Amino acid sequence: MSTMIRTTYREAVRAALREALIRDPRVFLMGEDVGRYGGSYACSKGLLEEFGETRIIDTPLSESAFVGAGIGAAMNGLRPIVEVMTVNFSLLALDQIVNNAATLRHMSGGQLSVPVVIRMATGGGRQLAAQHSHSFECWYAHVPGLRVLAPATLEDARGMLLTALDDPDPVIIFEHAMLYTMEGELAVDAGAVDIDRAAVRRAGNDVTLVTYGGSLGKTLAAADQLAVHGIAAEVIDLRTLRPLDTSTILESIRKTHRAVVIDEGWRSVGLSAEISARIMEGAFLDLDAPVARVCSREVPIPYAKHLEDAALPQIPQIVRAAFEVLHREVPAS
Amino acid sequence: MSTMIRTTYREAVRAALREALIRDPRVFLMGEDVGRYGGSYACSKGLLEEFGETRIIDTPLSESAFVGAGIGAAMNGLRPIVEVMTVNFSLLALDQIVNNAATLRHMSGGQLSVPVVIRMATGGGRQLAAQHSHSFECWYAHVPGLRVLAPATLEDARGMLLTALDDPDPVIIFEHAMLYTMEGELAVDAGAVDIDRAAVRRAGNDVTLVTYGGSLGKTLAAADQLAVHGIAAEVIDLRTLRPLDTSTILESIRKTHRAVVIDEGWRSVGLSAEISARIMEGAFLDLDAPVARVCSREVPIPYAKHLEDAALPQIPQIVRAAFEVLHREVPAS
Amino acid sequence: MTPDAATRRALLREMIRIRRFEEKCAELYSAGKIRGFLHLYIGEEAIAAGTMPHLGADDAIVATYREHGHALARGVPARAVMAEMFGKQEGCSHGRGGSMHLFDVSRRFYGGNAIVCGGLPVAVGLALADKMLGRPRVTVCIFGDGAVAEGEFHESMNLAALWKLPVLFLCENNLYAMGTSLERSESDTDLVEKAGSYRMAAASVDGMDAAAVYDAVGQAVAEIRASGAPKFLELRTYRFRAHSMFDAELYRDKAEVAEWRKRCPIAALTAQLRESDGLTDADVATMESAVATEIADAVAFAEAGTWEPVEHLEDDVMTRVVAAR
Amino acid sequence: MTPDAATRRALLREMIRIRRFEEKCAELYSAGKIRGFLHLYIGEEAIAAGTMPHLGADDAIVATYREHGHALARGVPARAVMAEMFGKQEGCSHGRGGSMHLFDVSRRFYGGNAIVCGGLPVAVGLALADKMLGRPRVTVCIFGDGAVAEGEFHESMNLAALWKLPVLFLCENNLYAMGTSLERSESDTDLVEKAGSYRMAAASVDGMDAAAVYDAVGQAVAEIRASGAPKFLELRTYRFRAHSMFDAELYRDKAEVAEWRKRCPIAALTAQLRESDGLTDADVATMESAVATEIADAVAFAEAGTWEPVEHLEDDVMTRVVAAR
Ligand SMILES: Cc1ncc(C[n+]2csc(CCOP(=O)(O)OP(=O)(O)O)c2C)c(N)n1
Ligand SMILES: Cc1ncc(C[n+]2csc(CCOP(=O)(O)OP(=O)(O)O)c2C)c(N)n1
Ligand SMILES: [Mg+2]
Ligand SMILES: [Mg+2]
Repeated sequence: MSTMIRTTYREAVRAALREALIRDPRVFLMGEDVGRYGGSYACSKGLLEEFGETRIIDTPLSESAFVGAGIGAAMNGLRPIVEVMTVNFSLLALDQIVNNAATLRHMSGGQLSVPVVIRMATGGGRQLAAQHSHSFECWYAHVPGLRVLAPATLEDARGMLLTALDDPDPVIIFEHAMLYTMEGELAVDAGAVDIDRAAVRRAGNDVTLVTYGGSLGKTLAAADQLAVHGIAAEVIDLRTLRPLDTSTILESIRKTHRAVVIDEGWRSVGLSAEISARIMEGAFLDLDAPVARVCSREVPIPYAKHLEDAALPQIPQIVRAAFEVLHREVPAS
Repeated sequence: MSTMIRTTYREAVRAALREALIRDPRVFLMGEDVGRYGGSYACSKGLLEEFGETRIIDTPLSESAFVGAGIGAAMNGLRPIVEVMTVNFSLLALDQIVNNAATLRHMSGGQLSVPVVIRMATGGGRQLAAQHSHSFECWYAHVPGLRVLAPATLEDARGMLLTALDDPDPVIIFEHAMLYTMEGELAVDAGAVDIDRAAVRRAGNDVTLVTYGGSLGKTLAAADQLAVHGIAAEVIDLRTLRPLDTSTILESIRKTHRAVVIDEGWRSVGLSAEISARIMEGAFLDLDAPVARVCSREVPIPYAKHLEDAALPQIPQIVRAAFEVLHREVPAS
Repeated sequence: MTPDAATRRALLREMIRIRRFEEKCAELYSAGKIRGFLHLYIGEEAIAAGTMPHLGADDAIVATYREHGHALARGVPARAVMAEMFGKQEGCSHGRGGSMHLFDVSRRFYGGNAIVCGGLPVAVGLALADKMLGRPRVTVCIFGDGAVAEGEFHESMNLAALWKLPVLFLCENNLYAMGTSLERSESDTDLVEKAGSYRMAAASVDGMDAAAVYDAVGQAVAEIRASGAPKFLELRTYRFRAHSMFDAELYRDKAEVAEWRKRCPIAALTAQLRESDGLTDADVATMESAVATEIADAVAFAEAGTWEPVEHLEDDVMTRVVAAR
Repeated sequence: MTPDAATRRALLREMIRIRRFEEKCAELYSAGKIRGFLHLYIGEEAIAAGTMPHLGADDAIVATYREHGHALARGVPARAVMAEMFGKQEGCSHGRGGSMHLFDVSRRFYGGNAIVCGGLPVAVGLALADKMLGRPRVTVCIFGDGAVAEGEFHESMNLAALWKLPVLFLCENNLYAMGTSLERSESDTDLVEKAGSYRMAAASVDGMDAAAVYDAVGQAVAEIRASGAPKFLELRTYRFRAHSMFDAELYRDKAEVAEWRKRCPIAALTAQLRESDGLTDADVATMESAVATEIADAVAFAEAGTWEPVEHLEDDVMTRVVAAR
């Protein structure tokens, strides 16, 4: 086993950015405040000093144009990493992502490649209120032509970017804003990781908990609590939101016969619905209960802490949902 | 019964626009080419002449600003009908719709109302290729604070706009571009319609076909074919995509025990998944087979007719899916 | 519209009020009472103070996430603003909005928008309605220099000019959008010329001089009221503090900040009033103490405020809730 | 860069080629061979003809849905263009794109974009890569007057000027965006001034005069190659036909169209070449017959083309397809 170091998700992202910039001269980083400011989440701190202005490019507030510019540069020999500060602002660039990045290869009859990587922070939890707490991963996961990643661990924060850069097609990476300060151990030689398969983060036979990104921690915590009650939950981290690795989920369901999907996105017409539908389609006869969903409440996320907490998925709800799909009485807590 | 006239969906939309403009001086229509050009789908032909430049406003190509202006005008005493030519271009206005229209009421603690109606054409089927054939109804149906309508009949084309204008909150209306030429009978006194409930468009006991908008016609045709094989399909037209009327669907499932969802949107992470998940959640023990989905293939919609046809849901696939959920052998056709 | 002595004293009082209010906010942020993003207006007070006196009860304001000063100067009670930042339901947005989303529709204060440039189209629409309804109102739309690069700026400026709508576009040019300076953001940093390219009347104003702001905005509002046509004002200013509470300020020199601090609008107006209008230490002390009382009251009000019951979470998403059947 | 006699003849030949090609397209549309949206360039041929001769094999073009002329003038074979409109896999986009989405990457012809203004950011990016890689290439970005109102126009112009990127922004101002005239769309209809507000070099050109276009574009491309900085050209032109095959043309007078038709770029250059360069009826007949042969060949090629097998539908969505397990 390789030596481990203590690090953070933020540092892992930065290390990945550095490695990408070092190993391939075609790679550059572009976005609002990635340079002088050091990145709004400090992921690119120090990179301007190390790599200079031609590789670390501060952009004006022009989401559509600089994302589109990343697409054009990718079509013309470079490997841009475009940072859209947060998913909230990515709506302004959605036309470029959908109608150009995702579409050009197919629409040109296979002539074009758009190897752009677009990173953005996502999610709520920091009392940033309605316009700054969105989770639109599901929208991107709906679009053919995109690959959509959600690193939930240090390994994936470190490795997914590198794999994404090797992809000839556009890749969108969602980094949950609450994860940046997450600490943990990471192998010193950590590098590119597989991005095709979901991961079983905890094995168990009683119920399958399917989640991704910022909700993985809460889900693992819920699994710990379930264990106290003698329930062995299997926790699946989707990792890649498009294309979905249905097989890993179905294998688990065939063992546990029950599932809860945990998704910080709003419930209606989101990712949780797709997981639920696929489980029914692929493992109907194996299911002992309908798949349950724990999602954000369907409101613009409010500022006040207690309301924000109530709006986002929380550990007790996950635990409760697991009890319910097991048809067991929920213990008074 | 009231007298019927022969008319088209396009004429029904126009009649609704006219009535709205006549009955309420606060109503105005704004959008690209709604005036002099007569509307890109001719829905507003003649209205400029009748109502003048202050009520029928041609806008520059500035989707974000004119949709935002509709939001502002709605906050300030008017009842704007904003026409975004097609859903394809609405991506450019999505930030305004999500972060302002849908959000302001809640975020202001209930102080604000945004009674704007935003109409747009949607869907494929006319060989307009990848950038002009989108179906993003599912994205709008994901957003709390919006009401989302999909008139699939002449009555609804005529009536939903009027009901929408009485709504104190933002309403998005999707008119499938293939429907404009649809002919049929409409009561001369047709007017506002309920927008809270799905409609059973055909009753049947064997299988429930759930659909909306441009796919209703295909679904009814499939039901006809199924009838030939002795299968009585119940056809549900969702009508309102947010909030979804789950009850009407579940009532049907409790009778038929089987369902197919037909949705022109792409399959993954779309409306069909939500319907499927809700059926499982609400009628798990009633289901004799997993809910099936007939959706668009996950490709940017191609230009060539045979490829476009292959990409969009078609009648034979609906028939086949119904046979499959009935566990009956699909007849050779 | 040169402000007379009484008006200048009022301007000073308002600026001190905003300054002390925000200093208290910073303190309360460190104490964990205020959370989320907090963007301070310190250094830029002259603009809010000089603008709001010209607006009538019927005029409207659309602002950004850096809007405490505008809200206070507009007359949104300090209590309601503070309670909002505490997340209490007595807040001006019921505790749902926080610092970035102050609303007070009774005072036609329409936010508080955290999407850069997101308020501009809305301001255009407010003015469009006023024009269509024949109401002689003005909508003031406030935004930063960073917003100028956004497509929505372009679209909104064009619509307002094309349709001749009564909007005052008020650009607070504090030279930075987070860490990005204007010259790294705009190929043409002359914002007045830029406004001219929409055939919109425009002028540049010293935003560190409350009297100059008062003068220029007064004139602009009068022009808009008379003509119905929009106007653009660039207010040259500087924020003395970090962009938000998370900003390490790596992008600008301490010396530059120090240089601008010398132009503090409060110090400048105080000096000028002392010199020419006999402002005394006692006068200043009176102002400060009134302000301190008001702020202490606001904090106490916020502290005493209540949490909106969690059961209300889904209220006011839709007005008309469809009952499940 | 005044074109010499031979060049002017070549310009005439190219314009005739485009005109006849599109007349055939209109015919084939009525016959149901071409479907979807079809936007004809008839009347505007001088621009494509005058522009493309200045571009080297390494230069890039980004166009709109009204791009048959640009594709043909760039050297995309008429066969491939026609087959594309027939939806055949021998088409330049494999039949997937149709009239609005012509691609030929071997000729650096990057579409064919049906979202108004959608190509501008992409053009900026192509040029950005060229600059970063130190390649002395030019990207020509073609769009209509209607695009100027879009936010992406503003953002892209600013980025190109700010970063000094080798883009030629070529605005085909045919006075209308569908049914909306420029004066109903822009508060300032002076597009050269508008470009100036980004500190971008700009000029206005008579787009009905192929020699003038040739001259202006030649100069602009040379300037861009020398300086690396972008330039904006407004080409004043007019479309003789409807916006698309669905347009009833309610928004403009027949008289206005008739007036502009008198300025037909083909007729004008023909007359001029007759007068000053001894162009004969026989010369014109030769050109026409060569063009007719080429078009007949293209149609035959398209007719003989094959349908992409339906099983290929999902090809080329993603390069790397993950096998289900
Ligand atoms: C569309 C969008 N992009 C990015 C951000 C993140 N952001 C918040 S404030 C800001 C800087 C804005 O600068 P400016 O407009 O000059 O206003 P200032 O903060 O200086 O008052 C940025 C980039 C945002 N809120 N919205
Ligand atoms: C973003 C967007 N909005 C609307 C449309 C519909 N539309 C297609 S062409 C067109 C007019 C564009 O006019 P202009 O840019 O002047 O080009 P022209 O057609 O005159 O060559 C419009 C409104 C579109 N394709 N994309
Ligand atoms: Mg600023
Ligand atoms: Mg035009």
